Order: sequence, then structure tokens, then C-alpha cells
Amino acid sequence: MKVKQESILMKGTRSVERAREDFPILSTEMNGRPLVFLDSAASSQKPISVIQAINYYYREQNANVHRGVYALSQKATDLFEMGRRRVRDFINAPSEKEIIFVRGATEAINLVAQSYGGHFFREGQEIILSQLEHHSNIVPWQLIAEKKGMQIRVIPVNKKGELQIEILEEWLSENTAIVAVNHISNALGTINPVREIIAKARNFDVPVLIDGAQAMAHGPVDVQELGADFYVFSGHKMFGPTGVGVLWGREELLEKMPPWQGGGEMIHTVSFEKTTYNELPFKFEAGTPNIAGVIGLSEAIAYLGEFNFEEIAVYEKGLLDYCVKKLTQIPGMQLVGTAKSKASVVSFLVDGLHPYDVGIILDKMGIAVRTGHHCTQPLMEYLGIPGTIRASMAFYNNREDVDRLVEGVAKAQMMLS
Amino acid sequence: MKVKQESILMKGTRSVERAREDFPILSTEMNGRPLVFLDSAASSQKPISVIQAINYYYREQNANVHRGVYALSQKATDLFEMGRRRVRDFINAPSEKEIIFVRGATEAINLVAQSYGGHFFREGQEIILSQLEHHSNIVPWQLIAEKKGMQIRVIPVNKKGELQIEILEEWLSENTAIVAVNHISNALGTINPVREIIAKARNFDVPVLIDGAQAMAHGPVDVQELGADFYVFSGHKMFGPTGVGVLWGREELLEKMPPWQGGGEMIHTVSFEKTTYNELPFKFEAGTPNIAGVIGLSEAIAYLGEFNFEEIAVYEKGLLDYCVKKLTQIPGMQLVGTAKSKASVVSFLVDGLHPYDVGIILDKMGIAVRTGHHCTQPLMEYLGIPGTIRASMAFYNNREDVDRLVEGVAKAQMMLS
Amino acid sequence: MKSINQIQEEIVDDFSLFDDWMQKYEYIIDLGKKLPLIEEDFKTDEYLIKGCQSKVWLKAYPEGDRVYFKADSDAVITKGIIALLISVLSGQKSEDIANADLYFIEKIGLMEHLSPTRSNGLNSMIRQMRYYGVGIQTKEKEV
Amino acid sequence: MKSINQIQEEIVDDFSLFDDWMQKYEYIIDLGKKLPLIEEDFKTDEYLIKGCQSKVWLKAYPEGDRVYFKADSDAVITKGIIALLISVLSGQKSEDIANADLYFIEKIGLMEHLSPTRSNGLNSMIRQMRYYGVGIQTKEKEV
Ligand SMILES: Cc1ncc(COP(=O)(O)O)c(C=O)c1O
Ligand SMILES: Cc1ncc(COP(=O)(O)O)c(C=O)c1O
Repeated sequence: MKVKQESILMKGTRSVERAREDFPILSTEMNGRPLVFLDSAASSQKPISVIQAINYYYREQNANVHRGVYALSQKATDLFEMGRRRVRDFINAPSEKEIIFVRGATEAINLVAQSYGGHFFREGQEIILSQLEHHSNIVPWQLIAEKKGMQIRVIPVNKKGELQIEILEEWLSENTAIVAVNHISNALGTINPVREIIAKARNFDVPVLIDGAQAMAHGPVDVQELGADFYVFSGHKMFGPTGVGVLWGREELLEKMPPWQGGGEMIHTVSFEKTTYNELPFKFEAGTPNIAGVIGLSEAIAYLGEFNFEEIAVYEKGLLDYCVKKLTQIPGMQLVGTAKSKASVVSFLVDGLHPYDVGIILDKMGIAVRTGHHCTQPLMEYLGIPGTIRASMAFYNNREDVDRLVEGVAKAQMMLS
Repeated sequence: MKVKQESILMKGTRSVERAREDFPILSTEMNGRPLVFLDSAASSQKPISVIQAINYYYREQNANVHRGVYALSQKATDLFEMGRRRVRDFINAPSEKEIIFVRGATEAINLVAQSYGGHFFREGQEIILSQLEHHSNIVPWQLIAEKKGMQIRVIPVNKKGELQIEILEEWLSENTAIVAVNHISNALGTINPVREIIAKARNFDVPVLIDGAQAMAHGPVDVQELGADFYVFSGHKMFGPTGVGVLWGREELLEKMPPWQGGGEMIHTVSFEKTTYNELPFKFEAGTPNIAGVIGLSEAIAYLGEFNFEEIAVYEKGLLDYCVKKLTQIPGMQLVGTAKSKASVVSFLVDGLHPYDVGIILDKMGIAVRTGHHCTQPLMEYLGIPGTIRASMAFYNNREDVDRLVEGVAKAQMMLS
Repeated sequence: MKSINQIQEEIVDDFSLFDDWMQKYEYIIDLGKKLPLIEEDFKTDEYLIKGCQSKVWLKAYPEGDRVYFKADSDAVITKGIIALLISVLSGQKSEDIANADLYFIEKIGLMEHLSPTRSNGLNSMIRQMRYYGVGIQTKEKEV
Repeated sequence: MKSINQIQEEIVDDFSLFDDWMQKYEYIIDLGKKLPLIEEDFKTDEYLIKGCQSKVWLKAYPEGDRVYFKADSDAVITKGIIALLISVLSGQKSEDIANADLYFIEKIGLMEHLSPTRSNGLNSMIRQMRYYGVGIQTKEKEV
């Protein structure tokens, strides 16, 4: 059953150009210089509306959700469940039952690996990941693979950082337990061909989990159109609060999966003799949830709805191109990850300079970038580098940020060589 | 190695009498009447300092923690790790390594059941719980018991709601896998004899997990003095934010336990061939943590430090006695849970009235209580009642709250009978 | 027999007389207390719609193109609201039941009782009544 | 030979001449670049102290009641700070090394580099140097 996209989201009319003003932190200083924040792939900044929603919640609306008969608790529950509906709309899921609130992408992947994998995986089966994965989409699979006696296969990348998915034709079979790949690479920015991967897997009825941690900040995703079985993401990377994320899964699969964590909320009746479990989504939401977190995420989605998704995409593409053009004017510049299809993430090295040294100098100039392996050690190993300098941009960044970055890198080069 | 209590916490000089003013929500209205909040056992309210710390974090300090070289990320990490130290001080844990941040008490118990239990429990062994447990301290054990083929035994309660722990002499043996009981019962307020339980278990080298979800709001706990092996609690019940809680465990045990969730943060090195895990506490903190949550919890502990623990205890005891005295003047009042040692929680029934009906009328009068089974169905079943009306108080409550409650119950009785 | 909307209008009129929540709730409680809505025999699991806090029993009697309902609850406020719902829907044409817009609940300020949060079973009861309306005779999966 | 605190004072004096962070860092970078601190042979896992972002190698040579250090890093700023640390601690009495209050780091405004967050291994290196000071010759468990 395909449900039509609600189309209220990311169809707003506000101009991206002024979005920056909504983020209080972007007007602060770091080391005495106006902050240039280029680490959104690690965690995005929050608009004032999200910050205020959390503030207001704790000042006027705080109460535990579900089952409270008093008005305050009902209000909190309504806000919480509205968050679930907003997430459903944002990713166009067929049903709210499929929206499970977790701590973040990492917990979501562990939930699937342990509940789905624990139940359905069999000895000798294969899990297919890719060379581009974040540790959070590697280690949970290693843990279950070890427990069950399974193999992990790794879709290779080329030197540009593009997945070589033809190999799937060879690898996919009835013996494949699951394919788990990211939508957008956090280390290189590559936008992966997840539609094609899903289509190929579909031929063998192999379920596919998409790690969308990096995708959500750049626009809504339509899980029905993608055709994935599981899609996971974190609130803190999409302008929402820390400590909240989402597992979306197809109802049919979620229904079949055993509960993972036990406790309050996820039960229907409990006795020492026999416990029955609550229905979806509560079956997978044991214990008091991150109520303020969900309310903040809900507000982040509402905030994104004020803009037009396509305008954001064009704006970010412009920023990316500008950044690449400017950076490559620096002698010795080595871009890492030059895939054709890329999000606004630029990983690079400068000949002869250690990323850490560059990061330190940039910090002193008020520029926040990430240096190191970006939780993708297998990728770095494959590329034969210890890490990169990564500038990751959101729609609140502008050309001035890029200019400051380029100036900073040039100065670092001058000081360090 | 016993480390001396730092004694900076809960030794403050502020008077409890004025604490109420620190909680903005307590000056709001519900259904047009000034709010009387008597549901702190479900989730406590937050002082302004906690709300502001979160607000300030998102406005001026937000960045992902650990490994960022720039000042903003370092600041966030410092705040986050200061939270860990504060928790350590608050519960007098020997080491910060033993403080593991989780979503809440429920997740902490699941972590222990699945990691410790998954690794150490053997078929045929017994898990000892009590009749007073919250579902969150029942279901995780049922899940692992079923997986492993183990028995669950339940420490009985008497009609007053006191645990009959003599039975432990009979039950404890080398075949006991773990004892898991709560420190304070959320349904009845009974303060359980956890010291004695731990001492008995110690004789057989049986580990003990204490569910301290309800204890932390009433003062600090000294885990070394208690001698427990695991102690768990939730931030949202101790004036902190939602979505954050703590598992404390003895380092020696935590070291031996396998990782539970895999992902970023919890690894040392990752390759597809071999992954090595980070040291404690990070081994159990996969993925981006609830940074704002930890910072808020840290502030809640600092806030509690402004008061004197003993004064709080005396104050709450006074409130409890007053509440019991006043309520019992209502004809047909049936107190549920009359243990000698009790926290400021009063569960009751009124002859002939359904708790739900009473809850609805109280709500209309601006009084927030909880009605129902309080996630303790086995206890309610044992007591032969469908649920209770529960008024749970914190040090921000006062006698006026109690007067309003008593007035409300009397009115409900008038309207309903 | 009056139509669903005629009955709803009457209820809305009745409630417009009340000045405050107390009068309104006293009226509902009265309704709840007065009506023996269902025979004790039917208070079995078969007819139970589980809410977390109060229980609701519901029995439907289809007759031709009409459906009659009897229902009960262990909580008297829930029972009073049930009495209102029964007065609106019982004996109506099945099609009308299935499609009814029960706006009176909001108009008389009882919407909050239908919040899934209240766990009083009312919500599930209405859903179940509609199911009977479209001729589905099996009990819905418990929620 | 000068005492630990004498050397620290000299460093503090040197740094007091710098007007801004750039001069300070250029000086540190210079130190880092000039000094071949350790022979390539020692750049092995045996002498490695793993930081997540930059690597540090450390070798200690005890001689009587004194301990001499050689160390290196792949990042030049880390190396520069190492050069300062070596100048303060190498050749000192083991007891003094173990108990040294390395206040100069804070005074010259480099405290942030010792934050465990920086993952540059400096922190672990200092801890390791103190261990050698008290005569513990095994490498600390990696962090
Ligand atoms: C005694 C007890 N244990 C565990 C829990 C579960 O706590 P949380 O829902 O915060 O995980 C609660 C909360 O109601 C409780 O009262
Ligand atoms: C691609 C990808 N997957 C998963 C994660 C893990 O997200 P979290 O740490 O919020 O659980 C990240 C975060 O860095 C990521 O970039």
C-alpha cells in the first residue's frame, strides 16, 4: 500500500539566505574570532525554535507521557505523538506505527541487528556492508555475525569514493541475510546509489537497511519511494536535539521482530507467569522516552518545513562547488572523495601537513572542522591515509564561511611548512 | 578500595522551604487552577538552572563530543565529562569509568541483563526479583531467562508492602544468577532493605542490581557503602532532563562484560577483520550520547548540592506524615502500602470509587496524581486491586499541596458516590 | 427514530446549560450511575475492550440494517460518556454508524476523554462500534 | 643541571614575549620541526602511545636515579609541545619526575592540548613519563 506524500513539508517559502540568523550559536565567537562552523556532519546546530520548544516544554508542559489522566500529561503526550506524526510525514512512512524513537542512528542499527538479526539470521549467511560505512553501521553487524557465525562482505569503492555496486550481482543470493549501507557518506560526502542497491536486493528478497544519518539534514527522504526495509537517522544531525533518533521499518517486519529491550511502555500485561507485549511502535520503546528530545525533533521538522527543499539542494550544491573551486587553488591540495554525486561535505589533505596540525591552526582562527578518521577507519585504511580534514556544510553556511576556511588553510600551510 | 565520600554534595545551606520557586512549572495553572503537581515519581519537574543549562548549551556550546580539535567541541566534552564526575561524586563511585550514560533506568537494566546476563547466566540458574518491582525490572529478566532457560523467583511482600527477605536464606545458593530489586518502590513508596539483601547475597557471591530510579530524588546514595554490584537510575526522576540515565557497575564486572551495542565511540580500532573495543566507560556508550541530557543531569546534581540532604529528608518525612494524617480523615480511605520505612509516596483507594474517576475529578481541580497500576501489575494482582491513586511528592511540594489534594479527594467522593 | 445528528444536537443543547465543569461532570456521573447498561453475564472477556485504566464491555445486536449496542464500564465517568455514545449510535443504520461524525464530543468539551492517552477504552470502543457498523463482527485486536 | 621548576620558569619567560597565538604557535612549530627527537628505529609499536589523532612515540633511558626521555610525534604541533616537555623532564631525578607539577603548560596557555579530548596522546605521554619516574617500566594500557 503506497500512501501519497503529504507534501506539506519542505515546501515552504522562506529564503535559505536568511536561515543563518535562526541559529544563535552562529553569532558567537570561538577563540576571539566569529565562529565558522563547518562540522555539521558530526552534529548540526539548532535553530532558535527548537531551543525554545525544549525550553518551553520544561517550563510549562513537562510530565511523563502515556497513561497520565491529568491535562499536563495529556498535553505532553499529544506533543510527543505529534512528533511521531511529523516524522512519518517527513519520510512519508505509511504508518505512525513504523516510527520508533531511539537514541540515534547507532541505537537503531543495533536494534535491527539484535532483534531482526538475532531472530532471522542463520549460521553461514552473509551480511553485505560497504567500504564507506561509519563504525556504527559496521560494529553492530560484526557483533551479531560473530554470535551467529556469519560472514561480512564489503562493497568496494573506487578512488573517487564511489561504491562499486556491480559486485552485488555476484554476491547477492538467498544466502544474503541483509544489506546495510549509508545513504550519504559522512567521511566523503558521497551520495550512494541506494535505489539501485535496494532494487538489486529486492530480486533476492534480501532486506536492506539504509543508514540515513547524513541524509536527513539535506532534505526529506521518501522511504516508500526508496523501497527500503529499514531507514535510520539521528535527530542531532538534522537540527534537532541530542539523544533522539528514529528507526523506521516496514510494519510487516517490525511485527515479526521480537522485542529488544523490556520494561515500562513496551508491555501490554505483565505477570511473572506470562508477559504480553504492546503493539507497534511501543513494543520497541521500553522505558520513559526522551520526551523533550522528540518534541525538539518535531520542531526541527516543522522548521525545515518553512523552506523549500529544492532551494536548499541548489543552495548547498552552489556552496559545495564554490568550496571545491576555492580550495583547489591552494597548492598541494588533495581532495579526498570526488564522487560525481556529493552532499556538501569536503574532505581533504594538504601535502606534507598532518590533519591534526591544520585543525589546530584553524581552531585558533575560529574555524571548526573535523580532523581524523571520522569513525570510518576501514575507509581510511583502504585509502591509505590516517585521516582527513573535513569541512561539512549545512544550509546555514555561506560563502564567507568558505572564504574564511580557505584563508585559514592557506595560513596553516604557511605556518606549518 | 573504598574511596571517601567527597562530601561536597547535598551539604549546601539553602533552605528547602523556598525550593519551590526554582521550578517554573509550579507557578502555572492546570484546568484554570494553580497546578498541584503530585506525580514526581513518574517524572519530576526541573529547576530553572537545569532548563537554562540546556538552553545555554544549545545556544552557545553545542558540538559533538570527544575527538573534536576545535574549542567548541572541547568545551562540550569538558561539560559532558564534568557531568560524569558529578554523578560519580553524587553516588560516591570509586571511579568515573564506572559511570555509564544510558537513556534511563530501563535501558541500564536491559544492558546488564543482556551483556552481563547474556555472558554469565547459565541454563537452570535462578534470577531473584521481588513482588514490588516495576515492569522495567521484570521484563528484561524475563527476556534473558527465557533465552537461557532460567527460573525467576519473586521475594514476597506482606500486606503493608514490605519485602519478606528472610526467604532469601532459603533461596540463595550458588545457583542464583543475580538478585535485582528496587531501592524504593514506585507504587507504594516502601524503602526496601537493600543493605540486608546485598549482605545476604554477598555470602553466596551472588551479584545484586539495585534499581534506584525512585531513590535519587530523595538524596544521594553511596554505592560503596551499599556494596551493590550495579545501581541504575534515570535523570528525569531526579530533576534532570528526559532521555538520560546512569548505569553504575563495579569496574571489575563491567570489564568482564562484553559490549552490548556497537558503533562510534565504543571502539578503539575498527577493521572488517578485527575490531577492538574502547575502555570503560566508553565501551558501553555506542553512538553520539545525549549530550544536552548529561549536561542537564550534571546541573541537576549541582542544584541538589545547594541543599542539605538531611534537611530534605526531614522535610519530606514531615510532608508524608501530614499527608497520611489528613487523608485518613476521609471516610472510606484505604491506604495501600503502609511500610514502616517509606518515601514521600502515598498510594490509596477510596471505598466504592474507581481510581480513574478520582483522577479525572482531581485533574479538573488542577491536581496531578497518577492512577492505575503504576507499571507494577504483578504487585496490583497480588494485592487484589486494579490499581491505586498515587500522590508522590518531592521537596518542592508543600502542605498546601496536600491540603488541596485532600480537599479534591473529598470533593471527588462527594461527586462520585 | 431521530437521526444521529438530531440526537447530537440535543446533547449539545443539554450541555450548554451547564456553567462549569462540576455541573457537567455531575450530570455525566449521574448518567453513568443510573443506567444499567449491560447484564452482568456480558461482563466477560469476550465483550471486554481493554483500556489500561478502566475497562469497557461492549455488545452489539444487529437487527436488519440497524445495530443496537449495550456497553458498560467499571469507571463511572467512562460509563456516563458511554451512555451518551449509546444514545447517539444505538439503533441507527449500520452505514450511518460507520460514517458518523461524532462532533458532539468535542462540542460538549469531552474530547480529552477520547485521547488514546486516557487509556479508558472509549476510543477503542468507538472504533469497535464503527466496525460493527460496517458489519465486522469480530473483536478488534486489543490495544 | 637545572631543576624542573627552573626550566619551567625559563619557558614561561620565553613565552611571555609572544603577543599573539600566531607567534606562540610558530615557535612551537619551529621547535617541532627542528628537533629530531627520536631515531626512526624507535618509531615502532613498542614505543607508540596511541592518540586517536596523532601518534606519539616515547622511549625512556633510566641512568642511576635519573631518567632520560626521547619522544616524537607525526604531528608537528604535538612534537613541539613534546620538545618542551622533554626539555623540562628529561634527565631529572625519577622522584622529581613522578611528582612534578607541570604548571608551565597552563601558564603558557597550552592547557587545552592536554585535554583527553584532543586525543593527541600528550596526556598519555605525560602519564607514561611519570610511570617511568616511579620505575614502572611497562607501557601503560593503551587509551
Ligand atoms: C522503580 C522504577 N524502576 C524503573 C523505572 C523505569 O525508569 P525509566 O522509565 O526512566 O527507564 C521506574 C520509572 O517509573 C521506576 O519507578
Ligand atoms: C553515516 C553515519 N552513520 C551513523 C552515525 C551514528 O550516528 P549517532 O552517533 O548519532 O548514533 C553517524 C554519525 O556520525 C554517521 O555519520
